[in-house]
Amino acid sequence: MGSLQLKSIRKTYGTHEVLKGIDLEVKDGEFVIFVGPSGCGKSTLLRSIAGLEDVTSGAVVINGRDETLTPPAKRGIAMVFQSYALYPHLTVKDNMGLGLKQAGTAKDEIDKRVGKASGMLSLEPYLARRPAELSGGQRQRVAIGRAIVREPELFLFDEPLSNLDAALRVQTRLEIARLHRSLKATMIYVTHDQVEAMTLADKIVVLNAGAIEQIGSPMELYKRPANVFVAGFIGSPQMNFIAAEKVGDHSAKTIGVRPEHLTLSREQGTWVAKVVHVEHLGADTIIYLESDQCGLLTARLFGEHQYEPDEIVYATPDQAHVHRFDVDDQAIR
Amino acid sequence: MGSLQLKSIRKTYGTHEVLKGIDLEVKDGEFVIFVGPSGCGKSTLLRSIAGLEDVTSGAVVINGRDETLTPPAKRGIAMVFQSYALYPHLTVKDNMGLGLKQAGTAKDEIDKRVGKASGMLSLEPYLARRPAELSGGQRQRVAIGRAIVREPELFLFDEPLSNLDAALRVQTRLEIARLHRSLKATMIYVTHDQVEAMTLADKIVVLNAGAIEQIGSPMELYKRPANVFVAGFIGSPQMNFIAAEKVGDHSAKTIGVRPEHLTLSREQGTWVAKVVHVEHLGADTIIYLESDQCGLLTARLFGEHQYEPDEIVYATPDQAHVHRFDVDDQAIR
Amino acid sequence: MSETDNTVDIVPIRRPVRWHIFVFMLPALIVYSAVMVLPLIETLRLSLYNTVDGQPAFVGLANFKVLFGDARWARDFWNALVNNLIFFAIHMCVQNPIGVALAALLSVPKLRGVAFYRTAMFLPTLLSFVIVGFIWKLILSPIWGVAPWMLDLIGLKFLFAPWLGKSGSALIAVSLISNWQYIGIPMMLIYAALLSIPEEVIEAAECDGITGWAQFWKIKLPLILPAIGIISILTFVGNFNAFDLVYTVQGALAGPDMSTDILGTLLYRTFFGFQLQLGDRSMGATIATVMFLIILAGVSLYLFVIQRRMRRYQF
Amino acid sequence: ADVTLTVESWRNDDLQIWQEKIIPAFEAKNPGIKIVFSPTAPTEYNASLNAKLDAGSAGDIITCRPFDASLELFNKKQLADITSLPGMENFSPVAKAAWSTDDGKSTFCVPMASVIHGFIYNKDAFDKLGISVPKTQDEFYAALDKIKADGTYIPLAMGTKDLWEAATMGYQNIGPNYWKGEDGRAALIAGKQKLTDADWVKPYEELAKWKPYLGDGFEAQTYSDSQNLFTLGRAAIYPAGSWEIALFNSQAQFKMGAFPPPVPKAGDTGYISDHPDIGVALNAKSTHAEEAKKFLSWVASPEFADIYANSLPGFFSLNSSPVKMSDPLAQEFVSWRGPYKSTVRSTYQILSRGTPNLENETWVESANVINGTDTPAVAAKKLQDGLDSWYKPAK
Amino acid sequence: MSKARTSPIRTGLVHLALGAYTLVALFPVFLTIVNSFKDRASIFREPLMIPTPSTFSLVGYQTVLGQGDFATYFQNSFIVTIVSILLVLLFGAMAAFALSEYRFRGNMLLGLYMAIGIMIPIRLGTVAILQGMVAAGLVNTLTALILVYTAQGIPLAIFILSEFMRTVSDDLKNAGRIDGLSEYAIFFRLVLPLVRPAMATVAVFTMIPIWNDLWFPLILAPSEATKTVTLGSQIFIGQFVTNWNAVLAALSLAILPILVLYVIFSRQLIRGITSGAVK
Ligand SMILES: Nc1ncnc2c1ncn2[C@@H]1O[C@H](COP(=O)(O)OP(=O)(O)OP(=O)(O)O)[C@@H](O)[C@H]1O
Ligand SMILES: Nc1ncnc2c1ncn2[C@@H]1O[C@H](COP(=O)(O)OP(=O)(O)OP(=O)(O)O)[C@@H](O)[C@H]1O
Ligand SMILES: [Mg+2]
Ligand SMILES: [Mg+2]
Repeated sequence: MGSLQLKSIRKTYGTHEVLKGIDLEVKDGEFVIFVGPSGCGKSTLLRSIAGLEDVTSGAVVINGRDETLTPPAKRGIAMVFQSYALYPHLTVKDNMGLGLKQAGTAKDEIDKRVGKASGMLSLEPYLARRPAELSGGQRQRVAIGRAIVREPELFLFDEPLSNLDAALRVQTRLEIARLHRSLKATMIYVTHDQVEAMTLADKIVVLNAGAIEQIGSPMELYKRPANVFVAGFIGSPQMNFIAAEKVGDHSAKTIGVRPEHLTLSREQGTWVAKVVHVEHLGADTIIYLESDQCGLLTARLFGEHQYEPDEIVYATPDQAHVHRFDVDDQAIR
Repeated sequence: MGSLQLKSIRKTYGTHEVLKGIDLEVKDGEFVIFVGPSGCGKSTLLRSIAGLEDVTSGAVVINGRDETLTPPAKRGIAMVFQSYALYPHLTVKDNMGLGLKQAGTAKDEIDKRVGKASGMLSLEPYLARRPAELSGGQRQRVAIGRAIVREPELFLFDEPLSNLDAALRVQTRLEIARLHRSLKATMIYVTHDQVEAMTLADKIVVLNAGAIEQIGSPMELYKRPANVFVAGFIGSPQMNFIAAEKVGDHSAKTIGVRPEHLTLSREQGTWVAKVVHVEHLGADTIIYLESDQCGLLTARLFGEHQYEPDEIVYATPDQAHVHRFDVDDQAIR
Repeated sequence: MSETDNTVDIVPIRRPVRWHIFVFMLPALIVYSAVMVLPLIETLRLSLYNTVDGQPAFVGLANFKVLFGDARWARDFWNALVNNLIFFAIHMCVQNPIGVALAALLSVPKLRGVAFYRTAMFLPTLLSFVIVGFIWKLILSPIWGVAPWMLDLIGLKFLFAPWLGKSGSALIAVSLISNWQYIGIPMMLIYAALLSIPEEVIEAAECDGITGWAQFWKIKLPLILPAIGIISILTFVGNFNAFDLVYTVQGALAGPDMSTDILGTLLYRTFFGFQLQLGDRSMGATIATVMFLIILAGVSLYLFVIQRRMRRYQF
Repeated sequence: ADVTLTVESWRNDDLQIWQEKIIPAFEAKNPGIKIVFSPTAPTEYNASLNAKLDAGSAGDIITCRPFDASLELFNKKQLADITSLPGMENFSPVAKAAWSTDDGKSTFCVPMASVIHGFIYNKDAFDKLGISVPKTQDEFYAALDKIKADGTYIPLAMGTKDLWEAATMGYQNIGPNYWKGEDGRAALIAGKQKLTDADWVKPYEELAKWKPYLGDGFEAQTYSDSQNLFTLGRAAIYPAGSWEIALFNSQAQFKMGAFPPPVPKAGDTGYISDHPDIGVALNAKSTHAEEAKKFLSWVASPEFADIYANSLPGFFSLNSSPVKMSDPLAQEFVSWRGPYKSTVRSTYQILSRGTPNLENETWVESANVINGTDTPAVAAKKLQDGLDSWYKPAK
Repeated sequence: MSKARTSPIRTGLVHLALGAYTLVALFPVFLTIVNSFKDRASIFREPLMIPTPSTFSLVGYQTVLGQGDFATYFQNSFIVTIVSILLVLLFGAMAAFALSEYRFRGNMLLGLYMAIGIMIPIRLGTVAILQGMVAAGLVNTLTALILVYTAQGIPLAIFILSEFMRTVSDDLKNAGRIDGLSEYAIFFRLVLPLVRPAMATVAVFTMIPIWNDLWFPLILAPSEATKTVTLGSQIFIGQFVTNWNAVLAALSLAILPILVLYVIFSRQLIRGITSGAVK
């Protein structure tokens, strides 16, 4: 029902090539997340799928039909815009209901669905307000609500939770997951939040500068990043990269160790280092180290730990989780 | 230099009271972060400090002078707007430089500062573009750049990093921290990101429905939340709340245990529960449990762990980290 | 906010026929073409005809030759054109800046009484020419006039002159009356444009220390430039078609000594005739055609050069 | 059913008289015919009438301007030939001249009224200052000087703002005395005289002399300003047309008198401008031609002449049968018809057919001469040059 | 009450400037109305004076109301003006949307074609228009006037509205498209409400020349039943005697309805503010 194929999509603005040939297959009912650095073309790709952007070349195939030239209204999609794009002259309720009204849905049904969506997104008190009277997070929720009331087969979300607080974010994330299960709709989702990406996605697509770096399940990307870029991009704090020769490994150019795969000890270990800075997050402690041998290292420890700047510690990588990359920055498997 | 006092600030929109008497003291050079649920009034408070919003009652005292009626331009502040609010007709460079130009800063100096800021924010390639040609994250960075080039005594940031990817986010966060140290400016910062709040803040202000719930250092809030609201709001995933009587504790109404303070074991433990759902984040594993005794529980384990739904496990709270709340939801110390 | 830049033409991939474009255009096209364009073309066509031996005959460009070649026609025409340029220049230098300034003042946030001011300032625009002509003639009249009386009050009576009756000042006086009457138009348009600038951008400017005059100059003005373009071109078109005010204030002969004759009055006199002068449709149409070409040149310049270069910002 | 005839006219001023007197009088005699008098503001009349005639939506009865404007309509076959209409015999060829073809063979309008130029003066002022009515040019200026010296009154109520005032009330008013009325006019049309000849320049020289006697700021003084100045008693002499009589009678609070344009020297023959002004015609496309002709015949009758001339003192009937008028001022004007030789305005017949239009130029130049913008000689030369550019009387 | 963003001095200066210009704008209008209540002599003798018992006169109004059926004239003016405005707004906005929203071949030329109408005075086409109306049997109907005014107003409406429609955010229209709104729905439900200030402006600009027009009522619909106020007032403008009392009275009366229309439309200006639409 909601399958999607992108065939070497290219998009240029003037001379600036924003999408450099994207090929992608999304199966019906899949939850696909696009991640990538700011400006890498995620929104542009999403807009191309929606038909809002005329692609320079390539084809968008939805449900097996080439829809490259179909107007957005006919593609049966719903989209949450990064910029919200709420209708400023309509109330929250009408913002959500307009699409349904347009489709001729019965009034009760509209009310029911809007009621449900606004309940889910804690928007009930604001139904009669206009967007200008809402806070940033409330606007974003209205934008989400507007998409979900329509229950289409293909959802496109562009950073839908970026303005929500942690609690609401978790809650909304769970709602979206539930929606995905209950509607069996295909969802394509852009986010820069690692937790969202890891928890929601069936498949993560890592984009960089308009091209796909790797496609895979969350754990695949975490455990077996195809290259330095993906390794560095997935996981926060970022993976530590160490010039391989410095640590005596000559079969690789770079080795990578995630902060959570470093153990610290005051007594002994592989690399000696000096504590530079400590961040206490409550549940975790992030320790920044400076080592003569490996340069800057980040370690992430569970729970609270007391280390003081300038203390000397030993860091030991978990050998089972060391990543190795060749001169082309590709992973060595 | 950049001290700030808010004296029972109230703000109503029509009959809707958005700020219900905010008292706050910010010392010169402090880094204060406002957190709170979406729509609780963070932006409104920030805008009141800036002078963009006329408060209904109360006083804004900057550097000891009552500036409640001073126009924004004369308050010596810089602000990053949640909605960016870039000048659409100016290039990135001019967007950042306009305020300085207006203040009569020499051209070299402007170029120098803009150059520095854009380097810091990786905006160099876009200096000649206009906002419409930028991605969401790029726009947000321009908005940050525009504020920091002015080097005022008081910075107001409204969710400045919400559209940035993880890597850039960490990087920008560190830049802001460095800026704070080097300029010795006072910064007031709104975010919904726990990590940002925990790592940047000297002092976190938790707002809820227009009132302050608690003010304190990050670890203070994490370790000694004053009430159920703060306990639930700080920390992600949220603290588990258990009706005290269910677990035989009659000196409190509710007890709270953070997910990271639950240990799981297949063999033995305090509470027996069934695994409902498992989220693998790579560095952590979040396990959702259903227990007859305590209802829904969330546990967060460091690293990777294999649990299957429907498995029966035992959860044991770390007694040193159990929080207890009375009937008024206030913490019992 | 985002912006469409019209200069970048996206190469459309073969699209299906977009019928809605026809539907959107059709009603306007039909009414406009049938009731306006066809009759006007019919009229402009007359510029290629003239009466030869009592019969209408095709004469090619002969009428234009007469208009520019015959010393009298040419004198009248150039006189009117020069006057018209002055008329236009005065509008551009007085009416539009004042209109923009008033709109800027009206849009000062949280100002009381805006509705009153706006209505009051727009009132002259609502008046018919008959009233405007009458009342200003009365005000400026040396005999009954309010103007001399008021100048007298402040001891400046000697400054007074029968402005409308002197060839040196009549054109300026009429232009100023016209400015007075029409200032509401640029004011309204600019006001509407100013209103659509997002509040947050202005707030950002306030925080940046860009306030008052600088804010208008550096933030608002660039954002309302398209509206200023519109008022300029409307002023241009309006001034080169103007006629009624001169006609009611100075008469069809645009006295004294033709000093207020503009293309519009010349055209009407020629086309419809006046007093004993019989209407000369052919020469009238010839003048109309020339005027049309002048205005067309201006509008094309605007549409194809200025408007295309002008950046628009979406809010 | 009744036939309704629509009368197109520029005479708004007459609306009431038509509705209260003329139409009832006609309808009483002609049951089955209804008349609607539908006047247009005079400035719009020619243009709108032409458009309506061209499109075929004009009324049945058309009010005619004198001379070329109507001739043109007749030539375009928009006005019917009514040479043989019953009642036309009531008019002399001179009266019909304004609405006949150049050869005088066809007439297309029933003449209704003419207007006479002269000067109306404030009798009270004259009495107070001990001025007697001037007969000659010298007496005229003497009177003006005396009024000016006294200072109570503006000597002459005339402005140049509206241009036509200067031309019609000034130039056409005093001109016939210098160009010798019809003789000069005919000679000009025949090409035997030129506007630069002394006879034609002289009126301008006289006009130029008026300047000091006009009110302050006369350059911006409009026609209605002049009327008001005079009727409010602030001016002593008003260069007039007879049409002012009705208004002045109702407005002025003082006694008035009139005198014809002063002759250059005592004993010279006096000329007056007695100018046919209004006629009525039949729209050639009228669907009720028969009824319309009935109406026109009635307009040609003495009965109409009587109603019209008495309701509108100052508009003198052109009907051969004399009309008894009750208004003293009107009587005074009409009394000049005997001793003075009548002529029509010099620019109206034939000479204003081309471009530049002599009448329009005359307006402009008359104002210029009074304003001092042009000397009389220059003004005359401009007029003649304009005329020469299209008028070739020899042909 | 003083506010952070509005200093009393600045506000005072703004009021001063606006007040000063308001005086300039209103003074002649005030004179007109004051004089419409005076007798003819004092209009000219003391144009500045407020009517005193001795100069007060309603003769102008009496003449106006006694002459012809001014109630009908007002009704005609109203019908013609309002219907024309509605049609101009509808047709003009539709065309403006097509021209500003879609790129298609000939877009520019079509735009230029639609602009021709503001370049030649429509009066020149009178004869052909009148002939057309005669042929269609529309002479002396309000329909004829409405047609002409609609045609006359469309070019300006397109010109102004298309400029304003370009400032409506693409994201917003796109959101509508995604929502399944047809192009028509996007036009009627999203774009039209958002350009309300511009629509109000166009309505006002269209309204003035229609209300004050003399020419077409004179040519196309001079009959008693179809006369408009302005045409009705022209009755008082004569060849030699202009009845200024009546003209002033009639035209003062005519200001009122158009003023009401203006106030109605200019309200719309304020309502349609679009801030907070898109971030
Ligand atoms: N103009 C307005 N009229 C009425 N209510 C408003 C207006 N602006 C904001 N509000 C309400 O005020 C409350 C506080 O808004 P504010 O923008 O300060 O929230 P916030 O804490 O910044 O939320 P978020 O994290 O979602 O940005 C919200 O509930 C919002 O709906
Ligand atoms: N109209 C335009 N003209 C030129 N370049 C553009 C235009 N719109 C976007 N770009 C550029 O295209 C690139 C991709 O933009 P896009 O919005 O797809 O990024 P993104 O991946 O969504 O980033 P973010 O996470 O910051 O939202 C960016 O570098 C941006 O600067
Ligand atoms: Mg994006
Ligand atoms: Mg906010």
